[in-house]
Amino acid sequence: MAYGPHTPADRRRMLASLGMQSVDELFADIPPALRSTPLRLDPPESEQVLMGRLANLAGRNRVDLASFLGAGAYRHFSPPMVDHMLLRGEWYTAYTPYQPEVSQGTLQSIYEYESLIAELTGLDVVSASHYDGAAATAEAALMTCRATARDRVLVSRAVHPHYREVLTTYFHGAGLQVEDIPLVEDGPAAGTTDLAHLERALADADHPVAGVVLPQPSFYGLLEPMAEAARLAHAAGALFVAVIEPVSLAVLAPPGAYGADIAAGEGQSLGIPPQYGGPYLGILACTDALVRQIPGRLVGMTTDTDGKRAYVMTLQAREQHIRREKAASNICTNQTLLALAATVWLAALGPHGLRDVAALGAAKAAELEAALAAVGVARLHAGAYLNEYVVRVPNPVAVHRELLGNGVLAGLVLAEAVPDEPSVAEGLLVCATEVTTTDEISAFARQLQSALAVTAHPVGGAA
Amino acid sequence: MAYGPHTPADRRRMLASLGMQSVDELFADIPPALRSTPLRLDPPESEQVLMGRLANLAGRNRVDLASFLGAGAYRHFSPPMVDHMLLRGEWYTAYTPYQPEVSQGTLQSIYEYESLIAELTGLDVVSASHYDGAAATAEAALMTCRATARDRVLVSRAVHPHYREVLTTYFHGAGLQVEDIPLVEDGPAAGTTDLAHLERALADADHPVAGVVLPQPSFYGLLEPMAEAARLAHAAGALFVAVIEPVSLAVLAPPGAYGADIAAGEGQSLGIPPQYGGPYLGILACTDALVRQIPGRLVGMTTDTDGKRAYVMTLQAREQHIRREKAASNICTNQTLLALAATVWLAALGPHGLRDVAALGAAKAAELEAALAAVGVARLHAGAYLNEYVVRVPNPVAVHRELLGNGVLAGLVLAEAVPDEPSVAEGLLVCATEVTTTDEISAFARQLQSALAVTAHPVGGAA
Amino acid sequence: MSASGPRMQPSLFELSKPGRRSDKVPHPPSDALDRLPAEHRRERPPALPEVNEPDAVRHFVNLSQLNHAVDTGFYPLGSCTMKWNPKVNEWAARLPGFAQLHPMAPDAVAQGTLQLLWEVEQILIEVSGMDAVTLQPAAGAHGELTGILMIRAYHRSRGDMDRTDVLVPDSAHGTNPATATMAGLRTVSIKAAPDGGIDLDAFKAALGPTTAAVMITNPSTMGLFESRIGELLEAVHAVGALAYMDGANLNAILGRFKPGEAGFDVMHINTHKTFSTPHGGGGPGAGPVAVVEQLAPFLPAPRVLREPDGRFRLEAVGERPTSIGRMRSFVGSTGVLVRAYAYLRTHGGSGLAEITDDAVLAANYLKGRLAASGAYDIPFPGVCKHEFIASASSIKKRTGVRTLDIAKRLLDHGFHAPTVYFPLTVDEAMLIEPTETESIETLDAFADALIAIAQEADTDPDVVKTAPHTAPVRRLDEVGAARNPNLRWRPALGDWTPCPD
Amino acid sequence: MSASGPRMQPSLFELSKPGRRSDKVPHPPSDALDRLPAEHRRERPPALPEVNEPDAVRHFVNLSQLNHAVDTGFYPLGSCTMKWNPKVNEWAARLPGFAQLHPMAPDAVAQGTLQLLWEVEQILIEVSGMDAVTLQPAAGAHGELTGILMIRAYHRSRGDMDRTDVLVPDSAHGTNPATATMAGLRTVSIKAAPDGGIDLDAFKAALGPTTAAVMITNPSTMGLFESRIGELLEAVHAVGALAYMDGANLNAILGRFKPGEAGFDVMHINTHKTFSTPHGGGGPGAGPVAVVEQLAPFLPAPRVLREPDGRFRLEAVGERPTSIGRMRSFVGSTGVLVRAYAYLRTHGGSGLAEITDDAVLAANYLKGRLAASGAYDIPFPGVCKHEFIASASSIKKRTGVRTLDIAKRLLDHGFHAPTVYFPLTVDEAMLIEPTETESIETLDAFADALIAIAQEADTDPDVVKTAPHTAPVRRLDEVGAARNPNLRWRPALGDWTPCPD
Ligand SMILES: Cc1ncc(COP(=O)(O)O)c(C=O)c1O
Ligand SMILES: Cc1ncc(COP(=O)(O)O)c(C=O)c1O
Repeated sequence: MAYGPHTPADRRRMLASLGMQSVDELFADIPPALRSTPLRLDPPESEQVLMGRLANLAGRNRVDLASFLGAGAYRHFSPPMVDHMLLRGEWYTAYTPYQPEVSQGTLQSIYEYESLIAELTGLDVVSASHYDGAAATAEAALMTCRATARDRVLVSRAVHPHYREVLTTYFHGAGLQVEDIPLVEDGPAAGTTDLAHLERALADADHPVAGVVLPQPSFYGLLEPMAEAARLAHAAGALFVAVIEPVSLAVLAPPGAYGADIAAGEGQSLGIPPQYGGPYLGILACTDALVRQIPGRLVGMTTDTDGKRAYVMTLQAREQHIRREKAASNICTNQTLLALAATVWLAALGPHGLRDVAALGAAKAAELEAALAAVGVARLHAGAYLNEYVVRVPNPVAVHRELLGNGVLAGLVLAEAVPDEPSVAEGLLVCATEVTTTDEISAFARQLQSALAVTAHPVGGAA
Repeated sequence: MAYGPHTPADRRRMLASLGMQSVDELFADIPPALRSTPLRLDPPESEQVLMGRLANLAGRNRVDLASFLGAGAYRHFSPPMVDHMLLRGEWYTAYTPYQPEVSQGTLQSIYEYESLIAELTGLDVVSASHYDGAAATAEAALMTCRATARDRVLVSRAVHPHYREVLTTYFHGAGLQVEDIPLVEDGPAAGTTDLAHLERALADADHPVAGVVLPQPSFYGLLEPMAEAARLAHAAGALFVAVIEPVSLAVLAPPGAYGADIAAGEGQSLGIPPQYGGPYLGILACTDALVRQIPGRLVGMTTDTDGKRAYVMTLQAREQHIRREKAASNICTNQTLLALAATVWLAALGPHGLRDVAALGAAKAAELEAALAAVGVARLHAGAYLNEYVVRVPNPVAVHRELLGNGVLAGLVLAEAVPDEPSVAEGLLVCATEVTTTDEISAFARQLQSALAVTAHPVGGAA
Repeated sequence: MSASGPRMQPSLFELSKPGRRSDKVPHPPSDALDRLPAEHRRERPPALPEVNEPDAVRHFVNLSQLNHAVDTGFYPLGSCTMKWNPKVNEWAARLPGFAQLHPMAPDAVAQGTLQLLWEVEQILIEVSGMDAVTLQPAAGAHGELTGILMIRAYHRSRGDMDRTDVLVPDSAHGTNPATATMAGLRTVSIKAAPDGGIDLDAFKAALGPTTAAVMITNPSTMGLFESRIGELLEAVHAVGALAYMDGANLNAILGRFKPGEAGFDVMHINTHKTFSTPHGGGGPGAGPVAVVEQLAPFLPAPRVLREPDGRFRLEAVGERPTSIGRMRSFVGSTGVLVRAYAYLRTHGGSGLAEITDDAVLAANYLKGRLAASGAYDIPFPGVCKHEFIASASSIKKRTGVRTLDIAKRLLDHGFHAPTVYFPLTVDEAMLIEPTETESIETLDAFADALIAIAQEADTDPDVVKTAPHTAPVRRLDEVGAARNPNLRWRPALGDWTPCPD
Repeated sequence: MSASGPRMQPSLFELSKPGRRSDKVPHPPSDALDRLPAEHRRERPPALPEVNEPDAVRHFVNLSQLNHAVDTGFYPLGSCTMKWNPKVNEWAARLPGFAQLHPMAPDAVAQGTLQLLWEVEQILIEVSGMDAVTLQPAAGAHGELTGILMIRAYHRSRGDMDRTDVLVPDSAHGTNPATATMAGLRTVSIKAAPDGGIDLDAFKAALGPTTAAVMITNPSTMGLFESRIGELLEAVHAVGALAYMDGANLNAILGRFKPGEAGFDVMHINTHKTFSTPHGGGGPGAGPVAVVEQLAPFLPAPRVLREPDGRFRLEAVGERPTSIGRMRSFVGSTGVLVRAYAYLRTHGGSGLAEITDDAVLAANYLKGRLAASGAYDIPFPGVCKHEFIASASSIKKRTGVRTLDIAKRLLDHGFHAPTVYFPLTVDEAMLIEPTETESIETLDAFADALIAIAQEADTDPDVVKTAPHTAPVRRLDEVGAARNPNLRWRPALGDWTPCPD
């Protein structure tokens, strides 16, 4: 028996109370023609055997590499107190706080999450929570359509390609329009969003734009002209959506400061393990003006009948269980536990710790830039970055594979990840954070140097 | 700052309330001549750096070996729910339950521990808890002296050598006498306690014996003639102490059944990780008749003033904080959290799971015996065992070292561990449990075969 | 307030004091940010709370004790399947090989996770009776959207552009109609039959050339198996529409009914219901979607592929142009799926079937006890599946005590409340689902509590109407909360210190 | 009882039902035990509780919520140093390299742990001002016994066989005299001076050729630094005796006073007090003992040795015959020492000194607040170290409310009680130690609570005398518990099923 409590005697007693002999009688309502074939699956496994199987599978993943891969998911230091808190059953085995009187823990923690993200983004309203950064970005774009009653959004090609794909899936489904804003091709602004193009696209009076979506930092690690883009969007009556990375907000100007109406982004970097893609944390925040357009859960502070401070889910009239087909979104189950994880992580680090994390990432990234430059590998773009950027290498697919064999995960091969962006076809997107070590940086530079030597003088291989 | 909450302003406020300028004034009572030199220690370390250091140290221990080492500390399967419970701060950061009204969790768990061990040992009274199996055994021997007002105990040489050493340290300190009971030298009972010798030693009317101490199973893994030894002890007016291993009690006759007055032993095998020796769990149990002699904490069931069932520490008049120099022992801080660990582990496995663990160990040990016999390595003794025994190999020190180099930890070299027991000088003490795999057993046999081939035909080495 | 037990807590911001901290990361070089252009810099550090580890941990430990949770007690929550969350699954998800794997890691270094995902797909294919599975959706509603988008893409791929309607019973979960809207389709709501089941005639009348899909929850949100489902599915297919099954209630039919075999075309599975991944106070979950062969081309990208040599890989960007595209970043909520995998392996085929048998048995036993007591209305008296509806309709008429009051009074008895006022089609509904992991003693204690409260409604209705009395807080001012929303703490100016360097 | 918060629990045995289980290990072959001789077999399986994982975990989660703990609130427990238990230390102790290392593993595969132990020794040598350290003792009392046995062995090694007396102040912890007895020595109890300190004359009068040792707690159990300690140590050494320092109060003097420098010969250290290893509801701890050079030969075996090539090893069996022998099996409570090591490294030299400064500052601040209030007697009004004594003597005379009542009433205010009625030498004593990890807000709230209770003693003494009122249980029948001890659950016959095979 795995987890069930019923002894054979219990089952007999329950059946007897129903006047039944066999549990099959309880399934008499399934028409015989529809009854299932048996489950052709392996037999049950004891916990000890299962753990051996799982440890074996986990051991077949390589997580010991010197890794410079970021591209939307970042390794960060997480103090053990964070997971220690998350392991409390009172958090992770609780349900959605529909009975607030016995869910004040979850409710207060969500309120604190909302407050922390509001402070980081400089916005007023934060919903808790969305599936991931991509889904949150899509929801943000849908909000701009609802709020403006327009159906066209402009999305910078500097936004993470997965987010752009998801946005497109959602928009095509809903019959709405998405258009790309291309990148500047060369010069000091190369690789960032082309504002001239944006301005032109906004000027099309026949197709008024609901929202403009730009990232900060961009997928390519560059700092984008957010204030100017926001100004252009607003001038055309559109809303401005910033796709943010929350750790960077310790040191970068917050969306609220440059006029963004909505911020969306991936909260994974707030101490959530990479775990091959999820569960992550979709962040979505907006100004007060948009509070009734924002999808997802909102918790507010209130009082109980004794006047005691307490917390409760509020403004539920936006949600599917009340509004059904007229809801702001179909979201129901969300990422609450990850919002808690981010809250605990932020409490553990505090404002100074968070700034140190961001600053250490910048310092390590600069160290990496110098080390790679010393072996002849330079950045592809000229613009400012925080802790991630593109470097140019010849034959990046082969070089990347070669380094992987030698224990270095040399970032992301852009030719594979964004095949439709020829300007970066020779690029590796690399990243450093506070956990990157000098040893790892040297190994990367050393391996790169020898891989390039081989590529330059191939030994019996095709050039 | 590591963990302290005091900001410079807090410190100033506190000092001001005392009319002081500097914290140095609070240490004015230390005479200048006695003031300390500064602490010459490294500077503080951030958590991230510290974790790197610790991971590095831990990585220098080899815990990936195919291990056949037991000898008083055993690898067992521990369901994750056990550590999950232990990680709750309400358990591990609580103090001794001197305020029972806000410590019912700890108190009830201790009561349950007492009940479980009582049931396993077949005895009535269980104290919670002692430092380890050795200290518990020494306390058991001291109990026999207090209870009989005699000062001589007989201890089988089949008891774990560490326990015998500790017992000797305690007894010499207290001015009491310990005598060894030797092992039977040959025949079917070879390696077990020499009962003929015991009988003679008990017969010395001038030096009446307080207690007789035998293990079950013995250090050498053998099953001992406990019932007969108990009879002999009682016939001489002595008390009988069984040194037990609790997992084995799932299938072996319990001390209560063969007439032991006291059982002592190591609780580590109840799911506590080996962690290089501790913290472990000293088990001590006795008959009702000895309840006022037992040292250590006892928790009893009682009621509160509303008549509600509740738990409380009781019979504290045996303890040092009440009785001071007349106390049954000086023990104060004990191993409560480990008693909880054992309680959760036993609850997780239940009686059937515990029996399965014991039976699997026996099955694996038999499999090992056959595999080693197949490469010409036989047991040293003829007696029955549960899951541990001695095998004879020539040149055990060299063979053991050779296997270690090849990833096999070939048990314990008895020539090193018990140099004063020549009968086992060619012995390796080996053990198997439910976590031993068939692969590990084959590796052991294979490596042993090749090591012995080398030893038999040394290549350019001294024979 | 006692020295042990739940205590309401100040907010994190109230614990904050300038200068409080515990050093977690090393200090960066002081010039670390010098290259950051001034126009991109934040002017003022965010006023996040400054707390030290002890205060922060105590805060979260004490907050957590204010929660009811599966680990502390019973949740009879219909439609939510709040079953046991095994501890080994938490261990598994935290194995460094799983937890630390980067989502963009090359396939060559991710073989363990890729194999696990592939195996989960195979098991779900067998359980659902379908032909292919995507693990990408992050929750049930996300799976619904994925499924409906695939149905839409299927019709369009056949040039069938006018199918705009999705037929949904009015007892359906709110996510069903909301999903139809998100997929750009129109919800047609169909009234339930008087016996709680599908009104076949009403459905047939609504089916036609504009029907894209029907969305059926089976067993229904009343806990009833839709025994006319065979006929309905035929009618659906006859008009060229497809049938979506909301699989939230899968716990009731494992090994007894495979939707794919019966004729459904798509279904989602809530791992956080049927396969025990923890609810986390509201999430995360995962919402895998299973489809029949003809929908497989439309599955979101990337899929996990098994190569002839036994190695696993993800589809490359653009490899399968028929795909509806991505539904989220990266590959899926792998951490959740590791837990589900552990659960599936622990049970195996026979264990999964046992889950359903025990869940249905427990629900019928509990229903039987309440029915025998006469304390509550039981609108649908036959055999139920994993859950059933009780109603306080008569109690309300007699005493003025409402389902909401009974729900709150249950909190005083140490139980969470059932799902209330859902489905919307039953007056004063309580939807009760015990799951297979609650003992008969717990079921009896819960029945006793419900019966006792019904008596109390007669003898002392005010006690029920003003409940709860022993929870950390009393009933809340929800109207005030919505009227003047206070959605964030606003730190006072000066609540922060500049960074030390 | 509410759906969240503490609930008294049935016993594990009451949750048991024959046949309940969760499969944790595989089933053994059915002949696994056939070779076990009949006379050694257990006749009847032990009647351990049969519970499944959900019931077992809920049981322990709910039980845990009945506890007060550092992680939930403040423990002003004098002599116990209930400071913060950092979470990184729990992580460290669970690293597989540490946790899974067998205690008999050959040195070659244990270098990481051996180095760690050696480093801990070096740090403790520096902190204590002594010359050598053993990490073997499992707790403070165990360390005391180790230390006194070494002193005894030292005297004997010099042929000095008649030293049988251990001089102990009457304010000493109970373990001190109990230790002397266990070491076969006689306790001579010396009354404290009226100011709470050592009565130098009384000590001098008792010192003589039969004195083996004095045991001094410094700062004393009154929280006072023994400023006459220098003179006392001279007198002790002058008669050929040795001086043992009970280091339980080390938190008050880190970086300010090194016992070895000052002339003590032996001391123990409670890692579970000063170095933050968790108390675990009563244990485990560790009680390392530091000694001066001339006692080093007697240290328990085995010691950790550092070879010239930088490798580490344990002493072999019998390598150092002067040793007093083993005090326990294996090498020590390594899991505890890993935590202590993490703590020592986190703080470094400056952090350790800061601990002491903050701990002493907090104690004096709290003492100052109580003194200013006039609510309690403060028998020793000067500067204190890390703890201080307050007394309810006047309150008792005036109102009949005793220290015990005040302690219980504090539980209603959300605080644990201080250590009460210790030391035994002060009437109605409360020994209060805030430690360095409690914020000024907590200290103030605690002072406010104590002051409010003192007022209540005047205005409504019965409320205090019958406290606690909000804890999970009221005061307990301790007399009944001792008179008719119920020390174990007795399962009814038939409470077990035979093993399935
Ligand atoms: C019947 C039904 N359908 C759909 C859903 C939506 O699933 P999720 O909450 O995972 O998005 C739920 C869950 O609440 C449900 O009960
Ligand atoms: C002053 C003093 N000495 C000795 C001890 C005994 O230490 P332990 O409890 O670790 O055995 C204590 C602890 O309670 C103490 O406070």
